[in-house]
Amino acid sequence: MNTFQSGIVENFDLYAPKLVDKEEYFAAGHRACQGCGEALAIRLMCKALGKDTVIVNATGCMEVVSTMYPTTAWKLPWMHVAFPNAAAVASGVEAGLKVLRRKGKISDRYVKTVGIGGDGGTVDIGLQALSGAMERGHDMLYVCFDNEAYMNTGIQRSGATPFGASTTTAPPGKVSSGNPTWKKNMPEIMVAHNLPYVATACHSYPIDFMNKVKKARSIKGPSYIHCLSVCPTGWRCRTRECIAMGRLAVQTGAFPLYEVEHGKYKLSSVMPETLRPLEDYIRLQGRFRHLTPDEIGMFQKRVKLEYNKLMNKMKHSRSWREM
Amino acid sequence: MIEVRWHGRGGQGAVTSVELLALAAIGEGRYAQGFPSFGPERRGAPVEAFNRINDTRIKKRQRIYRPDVVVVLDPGLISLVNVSEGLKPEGLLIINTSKSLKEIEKHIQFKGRIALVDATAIAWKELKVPITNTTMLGALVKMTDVVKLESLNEPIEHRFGRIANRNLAAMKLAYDEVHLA
Amino acid sequence: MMRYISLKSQIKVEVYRMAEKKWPEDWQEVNPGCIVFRPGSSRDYHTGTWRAERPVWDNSRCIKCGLCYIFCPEGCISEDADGYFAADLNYCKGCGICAHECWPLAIKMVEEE
Amino acid sequence: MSKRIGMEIALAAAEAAALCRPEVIAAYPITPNTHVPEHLSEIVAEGRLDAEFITVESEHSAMSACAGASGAGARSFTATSSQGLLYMAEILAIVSAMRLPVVMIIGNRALSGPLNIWNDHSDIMSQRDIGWISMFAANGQETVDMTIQAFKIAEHQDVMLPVNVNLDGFQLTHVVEPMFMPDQEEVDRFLPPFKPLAALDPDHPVTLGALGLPDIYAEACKSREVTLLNSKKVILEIWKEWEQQFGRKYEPIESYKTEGAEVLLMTMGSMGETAEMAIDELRQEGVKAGLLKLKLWRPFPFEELQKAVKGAKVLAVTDRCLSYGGAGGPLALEVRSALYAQKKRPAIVNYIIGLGGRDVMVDHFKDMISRAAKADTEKPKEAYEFYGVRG
Repeated sequence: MNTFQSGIVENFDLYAPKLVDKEEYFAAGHRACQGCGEALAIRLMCKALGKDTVIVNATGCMEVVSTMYPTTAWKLPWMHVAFPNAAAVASGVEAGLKVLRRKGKISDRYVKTVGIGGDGGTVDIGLQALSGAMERGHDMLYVCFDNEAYMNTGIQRSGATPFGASTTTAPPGKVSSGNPTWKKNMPEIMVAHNLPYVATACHSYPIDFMNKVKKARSIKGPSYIHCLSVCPTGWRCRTRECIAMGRLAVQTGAFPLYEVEHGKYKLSSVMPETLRPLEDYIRLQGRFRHLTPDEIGMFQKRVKLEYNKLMNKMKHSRSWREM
Repeated sequence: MIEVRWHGRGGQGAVTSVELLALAAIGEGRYAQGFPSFGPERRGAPVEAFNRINDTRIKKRQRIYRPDVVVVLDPGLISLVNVSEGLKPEGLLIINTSKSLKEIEKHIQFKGRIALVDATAIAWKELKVPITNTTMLGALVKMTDVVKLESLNEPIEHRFGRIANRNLAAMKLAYDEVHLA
Repeated sequence: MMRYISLKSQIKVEVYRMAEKKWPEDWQEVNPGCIVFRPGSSRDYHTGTWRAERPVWDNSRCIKCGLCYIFCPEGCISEDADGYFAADLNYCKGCGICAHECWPLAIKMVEEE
Repeated sequence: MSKRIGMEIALAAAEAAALCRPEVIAAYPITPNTHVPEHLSEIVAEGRLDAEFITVESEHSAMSACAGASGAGARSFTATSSQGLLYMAEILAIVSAMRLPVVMIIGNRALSGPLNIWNDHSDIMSQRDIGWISMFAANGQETVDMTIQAFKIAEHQDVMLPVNVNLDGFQLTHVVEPMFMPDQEEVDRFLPPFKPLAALDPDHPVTLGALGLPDIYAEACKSREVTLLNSKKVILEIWKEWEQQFGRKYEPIESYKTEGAEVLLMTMGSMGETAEMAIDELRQEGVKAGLLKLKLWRPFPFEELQKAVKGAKVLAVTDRCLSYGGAGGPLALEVRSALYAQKKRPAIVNYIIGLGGRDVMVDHFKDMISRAAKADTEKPKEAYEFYGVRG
């Protein structure tokens, strides 16, 4: 498998990993599955955010595995209220910190409010709260850790589940080929909110992901990062292949990495010149095992179509800052 | 205790009338309630609003079914709504109309005291709009002495700011012009 | 800003945090709102017991790039004084990502006894 | 110095809330409570109050944002009604469990359907078991007073629980009437600054809203319940303090002409004063009737109730809500349970009245009391009666 080199060439710096913040803000002892991509992504996100951060977490795997009372994996101030409302709670936190700072009741330093949630808590049940918070322009970053199904409750389909994937509520059967719908394009919905910064990312490109988090952190206003987070349990792949799987999602164009700054699309530097065949990605995952060659062909066509649409946006979009 | 029912159309300021009257009474150190008919009425629809005014604390929180006074803000309402419904026989009906009692008699079942004033004409003259709520307050005060006329000055000034004077003038004109039919 | 931890005790948070807590707690001892005052206390629980395979480093092959460190979902791999890496076996769940990602092949997964 | 003013009660509630200097207000419009957030946004816009006003996209987010703000250490406030309260329901119980002292004004309104925007108590009663402190105002003055008291009660170090103040939609919210409005200096003297149990501060990272396994959940519930029950002591203290500073007395159950009363009527909210008029008339007619007005609904004042009904033969409980499929209205259910163990207790009659804005008049109360009086000797056939329902 040709996964090794792409890890090295990311950002052209072999030793970049050694330069990241050594502090762990998401401590060991959390109870995520072996090889959990989401736990890794959170660990990396926290490193990029640094100490002056407040995290607001939607209900989901990450909340459950990290805060088993009376212990917590978090070394950042952290709050969880419910499943659909992480963005709304974060709105309140942001507003609260802002007014307390203005009134001199807390120290006068910039603390970033960051909302996080899984795909269910973001693209489905949390979409209204997120749309509201983003539209209101709160100074907050929201990161969706997308593992493409409701993994916390046992792999039910969500709006972010890709076409054809087998889930416990979209199982393949005599008259079904798994999930019948196309993955909801959440980053595009966020772009439609006219956010100053929207990006897609994946833990398999840690430096790229961390740079995007840092960029989002520096923006005074709403920003959104959609981070593909491999779930070996739900995707039915080997735990050790977690990182490789994320890379394949990117390299096949199933999950392209890009940024949208003030409306201007930019493909991330880690994207390959030409896409690999989709089959390289899906044949390694049990959730796609039942797909017929015809169905895979259809899936491949749609991936290409979406990718071309994206490439057109790269060409034709302009930053509203340039206007 | 005096109970007043106001008839108007949504958007004509019946609710403002009851608020201003209540505030005037409260400003005199007395007790009052002002409230709208609790409904989803929209602009143009016939609406009602209510006042209770008393020298001691008002405990009653039910609707007003037997008013002492009924005020009609809009001339057209008398043919649409039974404006004198429940009005006490010894009570008073004050109507904004340009017509004489004879002309509107067929619409009115009330046999007691009726006062008339052409509030719309006054409003056009003083306010340049046919909004008669402050105008009719003047008529009400003249006919009932429910509050002192000057007690309305402050609430109206507070409510209308730079157009307060015009409203006060309209009120005063109606105060002078209203007459028993 | 002054901060108090609850009720009759009125103990300051700082004191509270240091106190060794009894477990499981009685209702009088539960933190109000189940607030957790010890950041990173998940380390009380050793996920190393979940492991079926452990990573073993061959330092002669290691180029000290730190890929194993950055890709560890547990954050339990750290660098020693000489720049080599090792996993804290109290927490390593044995997922094998480090071994799989180490392109100079310096890490091998070995079955637990 | 307090000032005697005339004002619509919803606006007065907003003025009272503003005097408490809330730092974050998150609210969503809903009839009949919209005037509260509207007026607060005006106060913020005029610069009279330094607060963040969040125009959330739903009540669910309103309560969520209040939770977040409270977690950040900011005093937070919201207001709602009816469907809005139910849309918040998911978050309400969490807010009290997390011990976030949010204050909320509820302009009580019926639940749909049929769609009905008028007053009854179905909204708050459906949210009875959420661990909030719950008070009922009978008029504009009590609305103003309770709003200010609510912040002090909620944020008291021995309480740290959210409080809701209930005022009847339209019956109170839309009525202009006189009341005394405290001034800023008086409220500042009464209400100390908010000190949270723990706030989201990078220098002292805390985890708020952790997962509780079965081995701790019951203990957490017990701790919360004991705190809520004990909050009554604090509420009584704060009410005493209020009386000393402002001269207006508050009790969990206010008695009106109960001396020697054989029949007692019990009300909550705005009906109380109309009911007083019925008692006045009945007393004049020689009927030994009295009135109990419940102001504190949660924590329920068990001892005060037991004391208040002593000597009465009949207690007629009115409910502006029905527990469908149960044994009557929620207040009557509570009262029956509270008195069950008493050796000597009055016969309890339950009337369901005033649903969805149906007017309840002096004569209705008189009729109810007269009929209930017979319950002493003649047991009513039904556990409760839908008073005045046609057919």
